[in-house]
Amino acid sequence: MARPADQLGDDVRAEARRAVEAVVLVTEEPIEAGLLGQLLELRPAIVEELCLELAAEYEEQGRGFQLVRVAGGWRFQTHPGQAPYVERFVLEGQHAKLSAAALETLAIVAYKQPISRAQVASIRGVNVDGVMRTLQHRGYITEVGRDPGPGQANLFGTTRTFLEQLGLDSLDALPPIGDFVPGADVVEQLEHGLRPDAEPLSDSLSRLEDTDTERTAPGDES
Amino acid sequence: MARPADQLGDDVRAEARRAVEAVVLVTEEPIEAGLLGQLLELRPAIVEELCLELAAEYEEQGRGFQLVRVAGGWRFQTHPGQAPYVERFVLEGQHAKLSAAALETLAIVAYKQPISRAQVASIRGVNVDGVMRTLQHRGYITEVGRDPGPGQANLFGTTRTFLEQLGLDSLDALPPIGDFVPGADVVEQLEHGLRPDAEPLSDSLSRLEDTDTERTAPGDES
Amino acid sequence: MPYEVQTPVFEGPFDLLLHLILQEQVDLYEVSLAAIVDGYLRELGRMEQLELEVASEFLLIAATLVELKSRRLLPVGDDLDLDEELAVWEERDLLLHRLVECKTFKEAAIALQVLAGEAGRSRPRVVGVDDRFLGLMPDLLEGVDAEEVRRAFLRAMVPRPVPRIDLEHVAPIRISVTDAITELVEELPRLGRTTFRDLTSHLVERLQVVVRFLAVLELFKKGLVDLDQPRTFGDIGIVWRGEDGAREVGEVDSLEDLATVDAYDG
Repeated sequence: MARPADQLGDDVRAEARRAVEAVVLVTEEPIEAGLLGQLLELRPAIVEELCLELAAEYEEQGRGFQLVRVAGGWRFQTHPGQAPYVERFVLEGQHAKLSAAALETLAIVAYKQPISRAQVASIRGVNVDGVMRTLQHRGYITEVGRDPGPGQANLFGTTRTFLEQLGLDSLDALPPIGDFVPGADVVEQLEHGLRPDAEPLSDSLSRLEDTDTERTAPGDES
Repeated sequence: MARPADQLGDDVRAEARRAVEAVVLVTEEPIEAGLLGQLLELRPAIVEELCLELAAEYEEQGRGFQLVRVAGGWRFQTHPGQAPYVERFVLEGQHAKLSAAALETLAIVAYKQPISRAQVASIRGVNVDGVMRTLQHRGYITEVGRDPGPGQANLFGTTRTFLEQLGLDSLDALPPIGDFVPGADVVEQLEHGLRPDAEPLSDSLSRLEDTDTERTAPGDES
Repeated sequence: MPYEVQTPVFEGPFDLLLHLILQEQVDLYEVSLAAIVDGYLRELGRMEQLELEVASEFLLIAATLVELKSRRLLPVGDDLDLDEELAVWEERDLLLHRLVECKTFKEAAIALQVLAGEAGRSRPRVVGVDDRFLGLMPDLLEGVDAEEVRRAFLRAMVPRPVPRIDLEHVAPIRISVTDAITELVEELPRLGRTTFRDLTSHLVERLQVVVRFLAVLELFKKGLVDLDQPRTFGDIGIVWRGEDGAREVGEVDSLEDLATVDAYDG
């Protein structure tokens, strides 16, 4: 049950904070308090409170990362004060890689061209304006026309530079994607993800709920 | 330039810790202390020291994430105790389990590398082409050279992905193969099972009498 | 495909032999070569299709076993050729060695699996560099090949799983087809061509998806959208036919009487 903040036991609170830290660490896009709240069976307002608390803690402890609220969700990012180091890391080149998200955006344009920004966004499920601008700026994609439809949206395609960088003669040389059918593992994951009460979750939630029970997860010692 | 540890002022140390946190946050692969040291203008040994310090701090503060050394570098990862939450949220990138055949083949490559496909097959007693292809495709093994001998067979070894998937810092962290050599009792059992002429004549004769029984009773031999 | 697909129990001749010798964890000296040979031959007979390469390995071992068995059955005579005798022992030692090796790696494989299982409880952060730093990269495509682009595309096209969490404890959700139609009329003109999957990818509740589906059907009935579904169970394509969103809202009001019956309590 969602509880008001003052009824939140110390254990539950500590466990919820840990869960927030873990989940936000690995999500690629900012994650909404509502979604986090569903997972933890806590009201979004309480999740917001926990996130603010964590963010303040990181700041106070002088961490090199921050927990910030961006585009309606929470994410980890580097502290602005550390930007010079991140920049140096990026400039080293061979070590910094295009993020999986950016590469996916580029791949969608490559295989679905001509395609509008909105269409790419709808496939990726997030706003792609920033990445698309960067890719365009770097000369990997370019405007190739306009949608004849009502909005007359700009349509994008890949450039010669893109082909050269990949060592391809033409777009035809892109590896064929075939009749893409998700593998059995993917389907299973999807089912797992969509199943209303998968075991691990209810287990962990019940652990969250009865605070007195013996708690065995390694993260619990503190 | 690189400074020895004892000359590291508190400010420098705090700044270096922050920088480590920021850079490790944005790497997609474990980052070596050497590279971190280069970016921070510190000796790798000092970087290692700072990383260990941070890792201990996160553990002590009961964070939902960890700083760990894997495949020769440092990375952030979720705390194992938070697995139930993380698994529910992040379904992508989960690796399907390897079959028993694939695992055994992988174990042979891991401990005997560099090794040719034919050598693996001869240990397993079966054709391993399919399994080796799967392992290669999944990124666990790769061609690491060619046999200088007549056939110039491709030689295989394990990859960085292999280390990352097993959470190992290096191949040296693999448990020694000696741990898995069957004990004297098992070897004796195997030896006895294949003994051509070890039994006294009387036993052989009694065996001859009940030709079709699966086994003789325990009392009959000794 | 190697035969192991057909016989999941035994991963090759050594596996079978190990099993036959070690299966009975009883008195050491109960192990009988006769039983092993018989068991081995029986399993061999049971395998219907064998790859030539695999079969020859099985047969080689079977032959060695039979030879060992025959030695055991025959009283040892003085007339035996010493070379022959040595050869048999050599064969046996080789077989024994290979069995021990096979057993060793079987154990090692289990250890690797345990390690992987433990490591699998943690998930590395692979979010990468913030978009704001992308502009600095000397070459974005350094080290990226066409195959990687293909994989990224396939990854992007996999329908995104939505964490599905029991929401009963949260405030009851009231969803109506009317609300859904109003949303769609605002959304669709902006999207141009879209798919039902995309329209519903952010929805958590199955009921919400159902309601959206009914809403889309309503709009289709009214001639405000075109629908197509090239393949059975494939994506349903949706194209807005109305002039623009704002103008159609009035029309939606007239839909309301059709739709209000469908108000649900979540």
